[in-house]
Amino acid sequence: MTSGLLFACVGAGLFVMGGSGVLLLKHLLRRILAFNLMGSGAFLVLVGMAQRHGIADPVTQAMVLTGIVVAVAATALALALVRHLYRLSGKLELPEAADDD
Amino acid sequence: MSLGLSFDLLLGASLLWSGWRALSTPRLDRALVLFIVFGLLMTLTWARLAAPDIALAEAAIGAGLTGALLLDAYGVLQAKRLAAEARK
Amino acid sequence: MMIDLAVWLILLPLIWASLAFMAGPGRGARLAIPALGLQLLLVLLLAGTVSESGAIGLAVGGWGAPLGIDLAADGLSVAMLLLTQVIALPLAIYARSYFQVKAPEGRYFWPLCGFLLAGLNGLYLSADLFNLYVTLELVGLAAVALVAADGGSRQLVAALRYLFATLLGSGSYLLAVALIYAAYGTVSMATLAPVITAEAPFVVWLAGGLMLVGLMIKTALFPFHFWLPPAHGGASAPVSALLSALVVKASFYLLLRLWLGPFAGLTASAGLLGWLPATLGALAIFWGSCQAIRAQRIKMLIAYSTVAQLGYLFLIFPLLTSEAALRAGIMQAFAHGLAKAAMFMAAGVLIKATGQDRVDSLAGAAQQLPLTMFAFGLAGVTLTGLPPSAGFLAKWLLIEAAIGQGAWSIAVVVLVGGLLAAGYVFRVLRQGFLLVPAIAADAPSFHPVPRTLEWMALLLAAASALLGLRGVELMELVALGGAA
Amino acid sequence: MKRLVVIPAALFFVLVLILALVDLAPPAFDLRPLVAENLASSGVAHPVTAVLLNYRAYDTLLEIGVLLLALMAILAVSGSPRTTSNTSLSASDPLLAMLGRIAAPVMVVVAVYLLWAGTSRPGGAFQAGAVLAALAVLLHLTGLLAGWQQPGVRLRWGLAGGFLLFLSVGALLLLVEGELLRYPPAHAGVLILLIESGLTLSLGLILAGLFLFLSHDQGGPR
Repeated sequence: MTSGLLFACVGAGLFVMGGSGVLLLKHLLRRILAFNLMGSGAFLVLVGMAQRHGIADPVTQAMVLTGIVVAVAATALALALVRHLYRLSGKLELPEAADDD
Repeated sequence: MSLGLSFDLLLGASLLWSGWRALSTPRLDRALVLFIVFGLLMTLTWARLAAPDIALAEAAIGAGLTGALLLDAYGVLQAKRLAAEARK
Repeated sequence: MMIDLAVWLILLPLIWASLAFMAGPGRGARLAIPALGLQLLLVLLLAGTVSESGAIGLAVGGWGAPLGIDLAADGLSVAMLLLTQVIALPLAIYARSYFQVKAPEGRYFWPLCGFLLAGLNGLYLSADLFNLYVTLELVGLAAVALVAADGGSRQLVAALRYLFATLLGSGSYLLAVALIYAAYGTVSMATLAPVITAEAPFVVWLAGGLMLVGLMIKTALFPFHFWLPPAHGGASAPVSALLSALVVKASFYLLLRLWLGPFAGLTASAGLLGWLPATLGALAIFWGSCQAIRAQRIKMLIAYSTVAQLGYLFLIFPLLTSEAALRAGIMQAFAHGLAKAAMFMAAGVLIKATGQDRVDSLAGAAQQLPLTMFAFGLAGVTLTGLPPSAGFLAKWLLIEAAIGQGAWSIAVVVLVGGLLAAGYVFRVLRQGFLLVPAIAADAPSFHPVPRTLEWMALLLAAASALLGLRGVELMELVALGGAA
Repeated sequence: MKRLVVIPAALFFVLVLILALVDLAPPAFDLRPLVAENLASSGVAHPVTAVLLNYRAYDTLLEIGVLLLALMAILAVSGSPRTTSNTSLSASDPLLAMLGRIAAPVMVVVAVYLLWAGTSRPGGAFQAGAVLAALAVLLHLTGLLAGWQQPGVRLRWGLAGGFLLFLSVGALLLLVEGELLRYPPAHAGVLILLIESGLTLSLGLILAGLFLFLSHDQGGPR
């Protein structure tokens, strides 16, 4: 087993952990953490699998650089929404069911 | 088993552990610290995967900026909570 | 030379969006509207080129796939580009008057809207799986920002729900791209299409499943629709129109493109797979329509109607072996896009005029705002699928394709769905046209509304109702070089 | 309730995924030789930079767009400008202020080095921009730089300038060379350096803005 393959498997675990977190966690800041874990997991699968035979692959590395920037953009937007919601309502969780009217 | 691979195994296990704890630990401040630790471990992982560019970006943006954003948000939320409790 | 047109469709909105941002909050309408006119011209020229000489492709940076990123425009892409620009221009004119009256919501509307349109155009033109991921994020984040812009806490909650749903969707898509790269070493659709066969490794099936689920979440297909009604129902009217008419179509288009393009080898070998989206689509039609019939607020009614109408798009998946089903899907995308934009725009006028957004408060609206109620009615005709509207043509094509392949159940769903749509459309029309306020003193006072708002809603509604007469040209375009 | 569905499904999925990953055959295509062959005409010597700013420069262009979009989204969400009282500079520790004054020039030098290094080894506009952003955040924390509210016209030009420069170069090449972002090999190096310099400045401002626009927002629940 090469380090590439090993970290790809770790990445799979992180992705699933983060994805479940986004679905299950109530606290909004935790959900943002979970989303970041999910992203990191996908990046590890991308680079790890491309390098599973031990040779570095600049294409996937560049893609992950792009991905990291997109992830930080999404995180910043999410935090802006959460902070503003807290300022308006004092809440850090989403209400249970979407209200109809 | 080579030294490199055992280090990788340890690193992979710590990644999963810190990620898990960041989501499951009851205290939010600890969770944020664990998340920043997770970012630093990711930096180390990228270095192990011969990806120094990503390691630099992860350290600066992933762990650094994201961590700062989260801590700042936490600080504000905490200050408000304390102020609200003091008023009661 | 002609293919440059396609690239400008991506560059132009990026340029005017950045300039609008530099010009400052609230500015940009005077730049955006002429630019959108130019974009419409470009897309018409592009449609002409494609129908004359077939699909075109281009290699960004001159490298070509698999090293570089390829763009491609075939009939399907051009049809979606056309839909986007056709709706965007009247919508922009509408938004300009709308936000003049109510300034703070629109401070960053123009730059955000420009990035959104650039993302949509980029998505329809891209032939590279990773590049598509970036365009998906561009579209998703812009849409969330538009929902949240200067809203109250209810809007923020809706935006957050939408954000997490869309991030979950694009996250699944990204993992799928990683798996595809792991299996084949490339993300170019043209390179992948011939090599993905029914004997593909299991990872590729997983990737296909992840993309399917991710894009279904982004298209708000039942049971992943939970985020749509509050987001589309809660945003300001121009944003609701943009989101319901265009944004949800993008992820549907991508799903269709992947289904027919790179993953054709897999989807052809698993014949029953198409029934999964179709079943969910049928459920969406029933669930969405019933919720729309029950809804109290007019924009929620329209938003639930979107959930239902999106269902029709997914009914085509088991029938895709025939070209007719693809045409039905695209016609439905046009019919719903035009009609839904018109409906949200009309709703915006009604809300501005009455200051309320309850269906019950519309009594007497037809006397005060005849143009708007007429627009709403025309759009309703399209949604119910009465001739000669585009909705009628879409449903006709769909039923024809279904019966041609012996899929009677789909034909039944389409017919019942039309009746249910008539139910919620009639609820609004009855309030607006037939009922008079119980007591004269109780009548809601109608504020004057800029005429531009009414005319733009009517323009799109009329287009949706009359497109059925000119559907042949559009169908010919879709057939051209479509589904590589 | 939801847990009972999500957790078993997640465990099952991760197991299947890992099993599928472990016995995957080598891919049919390999881009590494292509990247290496064309490196000479790409204008840079570092393969990752070549992918980022030449082979797949279009991705990078859109990605800067996403970042700029996120910044505008934050401005749009954070509400109308309020009173400026809470952004006045806090009286800061003199020691911290001194640290900030010493660190500032050093970090600028580091950023320029990273930018220049990116052409031949790890580094480049992102990393350099991140260092500039870190500098701005540091100056803010040491009290030398106020939190930002709504950006003025000069700041807006700085934020969007790098993206617009990248866009203009791409569009110019479309007109001159016939393809978006197709650099003539002789000038590729200069053009990429030009783009990267613009990006460094704008990325520094945008990344700093993500922090500073958010952190000015200190008001409590109303």
